[in-house]
Amino acid sequence: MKLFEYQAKAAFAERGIAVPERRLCDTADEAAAAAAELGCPCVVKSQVLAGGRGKAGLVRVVASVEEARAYAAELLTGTLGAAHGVRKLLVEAAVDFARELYLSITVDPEAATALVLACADGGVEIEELARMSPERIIRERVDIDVGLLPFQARNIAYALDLEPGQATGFAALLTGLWKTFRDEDAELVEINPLFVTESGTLVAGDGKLVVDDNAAFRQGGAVPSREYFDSDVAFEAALEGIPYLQFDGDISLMCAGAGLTTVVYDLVNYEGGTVANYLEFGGPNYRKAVRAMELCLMNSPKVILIVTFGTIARADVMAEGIAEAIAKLRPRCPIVACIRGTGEEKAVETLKAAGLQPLFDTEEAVGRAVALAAAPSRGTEPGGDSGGRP
Amino acid sequence: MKLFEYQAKAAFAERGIAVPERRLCDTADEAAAAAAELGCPCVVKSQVLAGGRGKAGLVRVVASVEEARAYAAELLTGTLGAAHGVRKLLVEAAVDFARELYLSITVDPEAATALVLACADGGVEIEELARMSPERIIRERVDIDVGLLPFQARNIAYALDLEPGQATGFAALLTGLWKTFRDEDAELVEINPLFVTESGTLVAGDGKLVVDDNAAFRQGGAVPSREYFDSDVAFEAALEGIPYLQFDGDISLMCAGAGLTTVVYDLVNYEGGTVANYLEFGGPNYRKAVRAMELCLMNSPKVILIVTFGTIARADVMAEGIAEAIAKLRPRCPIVACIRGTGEEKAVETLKAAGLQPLFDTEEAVGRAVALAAAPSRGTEPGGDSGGRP
Amino acid sequence: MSIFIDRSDRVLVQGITGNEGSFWTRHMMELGTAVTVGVTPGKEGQSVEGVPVYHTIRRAVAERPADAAMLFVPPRFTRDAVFEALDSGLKKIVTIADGIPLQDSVQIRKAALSCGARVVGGNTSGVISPGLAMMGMFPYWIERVYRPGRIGVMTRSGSLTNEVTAMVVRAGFGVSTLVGVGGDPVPGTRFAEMLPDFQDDPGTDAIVVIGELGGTMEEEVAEAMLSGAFTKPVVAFLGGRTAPAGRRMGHAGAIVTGGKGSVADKIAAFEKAGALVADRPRLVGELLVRALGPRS
Amino acid sequence: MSIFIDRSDRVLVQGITGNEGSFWTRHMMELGTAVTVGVTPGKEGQSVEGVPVYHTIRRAVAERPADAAMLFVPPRFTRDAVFEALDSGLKKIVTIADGIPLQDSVQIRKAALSCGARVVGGNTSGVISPGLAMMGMFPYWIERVYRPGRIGVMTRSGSLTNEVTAMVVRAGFGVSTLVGVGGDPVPGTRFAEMLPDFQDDPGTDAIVVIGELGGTMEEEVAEAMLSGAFTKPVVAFLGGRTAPAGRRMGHAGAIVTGGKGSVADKIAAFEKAGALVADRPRLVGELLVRALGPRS
Repeated sequence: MKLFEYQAKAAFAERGIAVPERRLCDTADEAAAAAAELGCPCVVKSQVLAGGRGKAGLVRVVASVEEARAYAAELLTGTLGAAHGVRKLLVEAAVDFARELYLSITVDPEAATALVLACADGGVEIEELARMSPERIIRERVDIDVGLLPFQARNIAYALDLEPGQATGFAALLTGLWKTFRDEDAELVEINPLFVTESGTLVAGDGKLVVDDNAAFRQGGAVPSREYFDSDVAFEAALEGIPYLQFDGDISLMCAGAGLTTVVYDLVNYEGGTVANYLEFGGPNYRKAVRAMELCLMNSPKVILIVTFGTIARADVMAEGIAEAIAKLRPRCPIVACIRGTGEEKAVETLKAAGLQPLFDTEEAVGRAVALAAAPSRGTEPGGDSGGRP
Repeated sequence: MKLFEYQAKAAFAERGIAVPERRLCDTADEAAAAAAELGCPCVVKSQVLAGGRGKAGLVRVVASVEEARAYAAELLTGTLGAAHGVRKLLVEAAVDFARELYLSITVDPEAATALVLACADGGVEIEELARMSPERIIRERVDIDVGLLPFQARNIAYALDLEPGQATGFAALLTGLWKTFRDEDAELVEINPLFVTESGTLVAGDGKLVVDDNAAFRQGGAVPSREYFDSDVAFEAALEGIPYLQFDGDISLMCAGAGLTTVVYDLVNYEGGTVANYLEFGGPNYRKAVRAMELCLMNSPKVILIVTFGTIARADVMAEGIAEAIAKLRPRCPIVACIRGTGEEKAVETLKAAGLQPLFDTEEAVGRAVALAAAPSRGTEPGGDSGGRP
Repeated sequence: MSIFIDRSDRVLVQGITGNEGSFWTRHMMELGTAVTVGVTPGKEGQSVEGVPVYHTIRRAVAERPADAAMLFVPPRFTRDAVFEALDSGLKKIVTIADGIPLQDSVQIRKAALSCGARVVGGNTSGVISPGLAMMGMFPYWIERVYRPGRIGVMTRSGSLTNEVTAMVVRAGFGVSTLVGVGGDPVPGTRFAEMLPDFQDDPGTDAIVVIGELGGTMEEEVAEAMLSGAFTKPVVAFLGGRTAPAGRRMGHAGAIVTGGKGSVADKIAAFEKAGALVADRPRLVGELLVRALGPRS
Repeated sequence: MSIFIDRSDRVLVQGITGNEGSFWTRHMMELGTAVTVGVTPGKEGQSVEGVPVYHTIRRAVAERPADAAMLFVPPRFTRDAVFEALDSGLKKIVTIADGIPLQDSVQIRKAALSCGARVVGGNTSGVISPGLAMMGMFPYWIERVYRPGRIGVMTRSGSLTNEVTAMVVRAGFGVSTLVGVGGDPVPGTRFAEMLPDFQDDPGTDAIVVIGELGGTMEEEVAEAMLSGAFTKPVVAFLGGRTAPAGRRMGHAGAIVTGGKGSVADKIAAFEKAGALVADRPRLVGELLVRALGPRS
């Protein structure tokens, strides 16, 4: 789970990393007060999880308290902010910097180490830079058990062309970043830009912290809150532990497993269809058919497409869940079902009894769903597959 | 540096290890009050650093508050206590135990790991047991970077014949002990006996914690205090960082390096002499001749025997220090000096100028010192070697 | 023929007394796997499907030596369980756990590499040589997927395995060994590390690689082909061609791979190396026929 | 002949700009050692005795490759410095630091073992092949100690080295290579780990082992003799025979060694293995003559 900038910076500051003085604000008045307190010019930054905030107009240097108030109001109540889900702002003191660096820690899956990445060109599109000029990226592998050693910080500092005095400050900062990475069970910690001020100190200009949901059990196990999600459906799915992505097409996918769901997504696109949502109905969730279908229906799809080929998730159990869901939710859109695997024979009977026509080939099922979505609405009975009603 | 039981137990309790309820007492009245509060019978334990307290009569189960007071008074003011330097008492609630185990963590120098040692026969002379029945000692190596893993605790717990429920408690206790070992930069952490109570919980009956003086810089760097030393001389030597051991013989050793000093100690014994003190005057201390000789003189030795063969510690610097010490301290006992190594020629001149006869062979020097110590006192001039005066 | 697991491997099952552990122990044995001993802390003295249970691996192997460990252990305990197996010298380990913390998975792979052991998983169904033996949980009774044959299969995705393997079988082939390396960002064993075994296996004529968006495991297979280390025909199936970027690790993940990791990159790498690439499951069978000639 | 260090080894000095570092760099070079590059963080661009200084080892070896690292680094920074040398692939490392934290020394040895590198020290004067080269700080100008010859010397004690080696020279012999493994409880290299080098060295006829109370390093030498892994004559000098128990680690230390570690134990082990044991320095020369015949 990606955290907000203000959370990342709090985690950094707790471990001794210098961050600009800042205030978290919920209203335009608070933002104006913060700007007055911190002095202008200062920076007003929308707290949203998406990247590219600068290009999207969600971050601005303001020259006066009045400008801070006006811009904050625009973000918090205007259409721009609403489109990006802006609910909180961070007002920060401006930093006079001489250089901008890039610094992050993640893992190296092949070497089985942590990996520190740094670049003398911070503040830019680092991904693009890595693709175009990979030689400019400094990489230092860190044994995850031994931890970051001072010499590794020095290797990076001098590769970044820092002065000896700055190198010492850099080592302390990187030690704090390493602690954040380990203590918070992070998948990624990133500072971009990392400012080098005129006086040679290092200040985190931005902060990114992606924590590992799989490690929540040893991190206090915080329950996700609405603000981390773009839509109510995505939030409700997360609360259920159901992998979910929101799109704006016609066909709701309700498939088992990330790999198969992704392929069904591909196949829908290949056939010229569009996807309303991606939803994984499998693994630990294979008994949650009712809830899964309810989430799909929140998108008012033209078709629900169910594809599974179960190893552990038993086909018969899934089919029973689908039958129950149809009975409870009485969906008005057609349902295409292709449920295979353990208990398949019984599943076939259950689906037929529920008024569906079981299919056995994924590509055939996708073709059927795309055709149904393309056809003019025919006011079929709830839950009925146009081709599958007896 | 070995810490007192009460300090070890505080470190254990801080990390979740169960220890008996206890009070640290400086007076007999405090001990009586503690016994009344904890209930009798309870245990009165002298806080001394030496082992074998039980055999020495320094620990006793007392049946009443009055007995607690009387025994405490005996320890704190009587000759038994004085002989062992008893200054503080720990009064502890008695523990009803079903079994006594042994548990410790130290390092394995060859494997380069930490090493957990456990034994189902606790409370006994574990060293003796290890020599006689090594197969009864359970050993589990722990990678010092990865840390103790739960399976290792289970390996030990079941090898100790603990019940499954006890094994879980044991794993938690061992985790606390591991944290103590790492957090405190310990050379040794030890619980002997580790009680298994009738109800199956685990309680540390005793506690030993030896911390690594070399790691003091990252442990707050506490200055040693008088209570850790048997004598004022030993304490003063420790404050100087001079390795020092107190004996009660005739010859004060003032030699360079642990290895050479130990060999000189051997040679003195081979020749029938006795040692007043072992003092290392070398390495980082080779400029501290005055202080070193002052410490030796506090033992009123019959002879001071100086033997060095310096690699880094320059012979000429040491000789100058000795000349300065003789001038300042004007020792009344003879001094035998055998100072070799870098700057030897200059050292010879300096020693001669100070009235000493420089020797060049360790065994010869030892022989001379032993002979001088055995000879009846002849009232030689201060600082003069009987054979070396011009 | 088989790689990784055959009937001579004595398999120890960790977590054998749990629901999954006992269910799949029965099925592993029914298929012919030599499950000889089980471990669940606190349950020593019990038995599951006739297999005796011990508190710890050390106690188990002292009485019943084992060659491989099969873990039915929750993700939060998986690191400990893998280290326990490595500590007892077991060199073949399969863990199905879905949801191993990322940093734990780094430690697991590091430990396995330093022991010269192979940990397959987590987040996988395991390894199966149809008709012979398995470590994991495969519905081997589904004949249109688990037919013995001469095609090796490697997959990152549990849910795609049945889908794609059914196409292998529909085209008249069968499977020598199927290895699910798992869907985690840091799998214990990478595709390319299994290639020498398939290369040396006289019972494998070609392999099918079921890949996905992200990471560089597919590119590593292509490199092994280019270097001549792997010379048998390869059919690659890649899902996620049209998927929105679902990078688990954001920017840095993409930087790590130096711009690799997209499906387009993977397809380009495979095609350069001479693999046949399928973007629909059905194509996998057709491409195998193209590579090996038609069957039955 | 020499082991460990000769004039072809390019030596990198860590901490070269410090007092000790610069002083002993000069002497190492005067003896003939090829000190080619130095490292002190923050001092890049300086030079010491004509040797260029870099901020880091990585930067140093990129311009001036090295074979060995000599550390003049304070004990609290030694672990970092050793890991830095290992990270750049250096396989011969000598550290003189006296006062390395115990748990750091465990990590240092573990890392060295896992890299296949040899770390000699800490708490040692280093390694010298008299007349040839050295890594460390030996007063090689003292002729009655540092005379070249055919006797290998291994020692735990800096202060005993000159004392005992002078007796080797007095008896008419000289030293091929002297290795100070150091006086720490967890030395990076143990006596027995140096034996194969002395065994293979045609310039070494016999070895002198200068041992001490505590630990099991002397017993391991005796085991190597008994097993036939080391076949040259061994003269052992052992200090601490009458010393009061000075166990650094209390009970547990004694338990670790299973009751070994006393000087009496060590003497018994050596005698059983056929070593000649001296309890006075002077005897060392006599026993060498007994083993090899008189010299000059």
